[in-house]
Amino acid sequence: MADIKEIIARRVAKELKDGDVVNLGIGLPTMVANYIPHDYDVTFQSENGFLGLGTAAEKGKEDIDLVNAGAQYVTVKPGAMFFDSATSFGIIRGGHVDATVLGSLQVDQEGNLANWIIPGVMLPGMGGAMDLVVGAKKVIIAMQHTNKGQHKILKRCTLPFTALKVVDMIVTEMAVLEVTEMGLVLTEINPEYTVEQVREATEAPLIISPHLKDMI
Amino acid sequence: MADIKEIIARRVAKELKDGDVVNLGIGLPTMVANYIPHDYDVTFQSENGFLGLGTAAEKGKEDIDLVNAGAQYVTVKPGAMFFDSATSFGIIRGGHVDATVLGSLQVDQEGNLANWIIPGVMLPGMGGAMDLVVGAKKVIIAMQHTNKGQHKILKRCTLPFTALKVVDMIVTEMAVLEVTEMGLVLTEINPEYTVEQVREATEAPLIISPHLKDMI
Amino acid sequence: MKNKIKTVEEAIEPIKDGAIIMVGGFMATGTPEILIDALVVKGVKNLTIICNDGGYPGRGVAKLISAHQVKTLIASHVGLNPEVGTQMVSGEMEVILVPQGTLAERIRGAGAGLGGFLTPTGVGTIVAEGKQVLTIGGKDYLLELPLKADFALVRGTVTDKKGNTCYSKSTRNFNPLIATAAEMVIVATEKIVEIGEIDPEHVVTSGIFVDVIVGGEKPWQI
Amino acid sequence: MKNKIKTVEEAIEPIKDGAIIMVGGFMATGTPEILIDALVVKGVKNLTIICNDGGYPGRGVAKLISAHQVKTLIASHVGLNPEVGTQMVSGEMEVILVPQGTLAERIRGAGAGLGGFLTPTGVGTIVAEGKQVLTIGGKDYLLELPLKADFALVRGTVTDKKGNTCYSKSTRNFNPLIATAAEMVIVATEKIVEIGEIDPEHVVTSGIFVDVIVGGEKPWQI
Repeated sequence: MADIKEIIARRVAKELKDGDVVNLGIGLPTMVANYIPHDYDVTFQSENGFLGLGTAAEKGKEDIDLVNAGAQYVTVKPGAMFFDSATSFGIIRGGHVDATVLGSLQVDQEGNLANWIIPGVMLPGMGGAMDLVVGAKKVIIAMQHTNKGQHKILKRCTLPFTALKVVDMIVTEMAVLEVTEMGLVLTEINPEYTVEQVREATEAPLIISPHLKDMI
Repeated sequence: MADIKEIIARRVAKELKDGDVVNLGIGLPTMVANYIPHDYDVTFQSENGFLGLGTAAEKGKEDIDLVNAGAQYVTVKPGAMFFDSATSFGIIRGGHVDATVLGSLQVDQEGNLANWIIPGVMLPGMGGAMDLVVGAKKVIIAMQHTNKGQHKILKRCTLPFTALKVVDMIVTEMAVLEVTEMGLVLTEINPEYTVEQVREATEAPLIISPHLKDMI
Repeated sequence: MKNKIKTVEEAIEPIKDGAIIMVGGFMATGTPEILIDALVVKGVKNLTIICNDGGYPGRGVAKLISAHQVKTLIASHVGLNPEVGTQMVSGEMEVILVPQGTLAERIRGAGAGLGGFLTPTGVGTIVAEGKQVLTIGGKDYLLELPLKADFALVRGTVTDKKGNTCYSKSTRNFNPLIATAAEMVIVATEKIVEIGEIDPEHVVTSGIFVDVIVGGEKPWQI
Repeated sequence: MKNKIKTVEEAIEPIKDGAIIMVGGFMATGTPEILIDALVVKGVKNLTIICNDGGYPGRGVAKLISAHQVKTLIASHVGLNPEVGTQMVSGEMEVILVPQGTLAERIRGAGAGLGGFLTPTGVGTIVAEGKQVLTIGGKDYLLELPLKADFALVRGTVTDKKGNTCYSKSTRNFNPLIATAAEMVIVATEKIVEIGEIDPEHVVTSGIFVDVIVGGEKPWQI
């Protein structure tokens, strides 16, 4: 079986369209950039202050003044632009980002998101996540389906919310789920799993799409 | 008797301090720039989008892309900066302009200002005036004392307000008036007029400063 | 990559009668005259124009007003265009006056996804009529709402093929703001350059905001 | 003209115990380290620090936190500095978490004279607690208030003797915003140049905002 992260990143990449402006979260979501077709013009936004994020900087060629939102040394592509944080979040909140891809602790059937705090355990702060999920046109959650067997896709989030009714799609190593008015719809499944296995790994009820297909 | 406009502009210029950021309105207020001591570093803001406004452009050397808020061709001084209109009014509203000098139709004893509309007669719009007078640290009205004998300095403005309780000082060809909690205080007088003449030319009651001096 | 460069006629093709259009410029400095001229030729009617001012005869949005194409004008100043007064008095055109800083901030707010903002400007004046007043820290503010448009007509000086744009001197004014607040953004520019020719530190309007680029905008002749 | 250039010690002299200080930087990229170092040496206590994040050990505002000089930290993210968690749990330091876009906009709003703004960010979350919710066009927004400080510690790359400043790449972040929102603004910069050497189109922070310029800020060494 292919690497779990690669499966997820590859599938998320297919959601991005030529010409899109995209913000990728730290960690797994960053890998999505590797799987976008080379003839696509996708502009990556880095919320710490630029459009036109390129690849990671080569070892030894780092520019100390140029980091992404994860504080990693990166490059920019031709046609980039630098700006301040108010401008950056104006772009985000103003709906000028076509898609944002983030990890999550929990998502629920209403598209509510909880990914920034575990009271008493982890309080890193929300950073730009709350703005990104209310502002981006499409919010894609890219994460492992469960936390070592513990449900993450719930009827109702138990952790404090990041935002309400914002998630459009959940991509895991097992499946692709779309958030609809009716609830979560299973639209694609990794052929290595059965629908029953996905159901068991998901607390929220699943509507099986009549067009259910393999997740490639 | 010296030119009325020159008297007013010269006196207003004395209110400006080394290091000040100043916005001058169109017309008479623009002349204030001519009377600032040469060793003073006063930065002029032009609300259409720059700091560091210089002199009018020489005939034949106009830069078509560089006009002041009165659409006149101008120059900028070394150390200038261009910006957009939201930034410009952020500077103005945010209290970063030390003084603004404007003409007016009416001012009253509470420092209320009416300078943008005569209903049924003149409706040019307020332009940036409403922002300037609420934002600038010091609001100086530079105008002729009366409109051909008709009172302009009133108990209460009769024209629609530009803003309430914003005027700090009124400079006319007859006198300098300061707006205080107690009302208008006559602090300086043009020696060509008597206190009685100033009183007659002013509808609002005047408090005569115990330190009344000549307006030079 | 999608080609954003179009002719003036192609660029304004989607603009129909009744459109809400933001236009850059301050007393026409920074107004994309070639787009205005094309709209006059096209003859679209009942436009709502959002612009700092009414231009002045023969320049900027004044040309649309003179051609009786404007139903509503939202501006901060109309004193230099006598035709505005005439059409206001006759009832042909509605004029909504907005303080300049409030106009700029309402457009920025729309582009930045804000639901509104509180400004001290206009408190106690006609501008406050019908608006909510909120008191914060003992001071009164008006709640002003964001302002969006169908189209933004932007005047650039240098634009790359992605749409990244720089403005010359005082032509900048409302242009970068309206570029963020309209469904379709058309930039008429003096010079089109290759991607990468503009230093990323100096771009003022990102290409992500720009839908259509038109070359051939010229400096006004004195 | 007043000379704004001072030594680091002169620059931070007015900063006393209990001061409210905004610091530029994003995970310390764009933080004026020489000013932070000087504050550590000076040993001022009970500071309120407003910064995007808590830095990370040995860099940025983390140095003030490790030296137990911070009473309150207002930031959007503190996950990369474990010391923040320790001092939060022990009750030594209060941490107020603010969404990054809201933090940036609150600082901008303070600098721009706004009484507040309406944002959709945080609606229905802990962030909304105690805040007024306004419904505009059927959508809920939080009323967020402006945020000011006594001092802003800004990191510039090139600064002229008036204080006009440019920033290199991603060091810009909060620096231009905090420069508008504090009583006293201190810029630590890499290079001081003569007035007129920076193109007026490329200045990011105007010298009118800058009270004190300190040279000698260095790029961080990897």
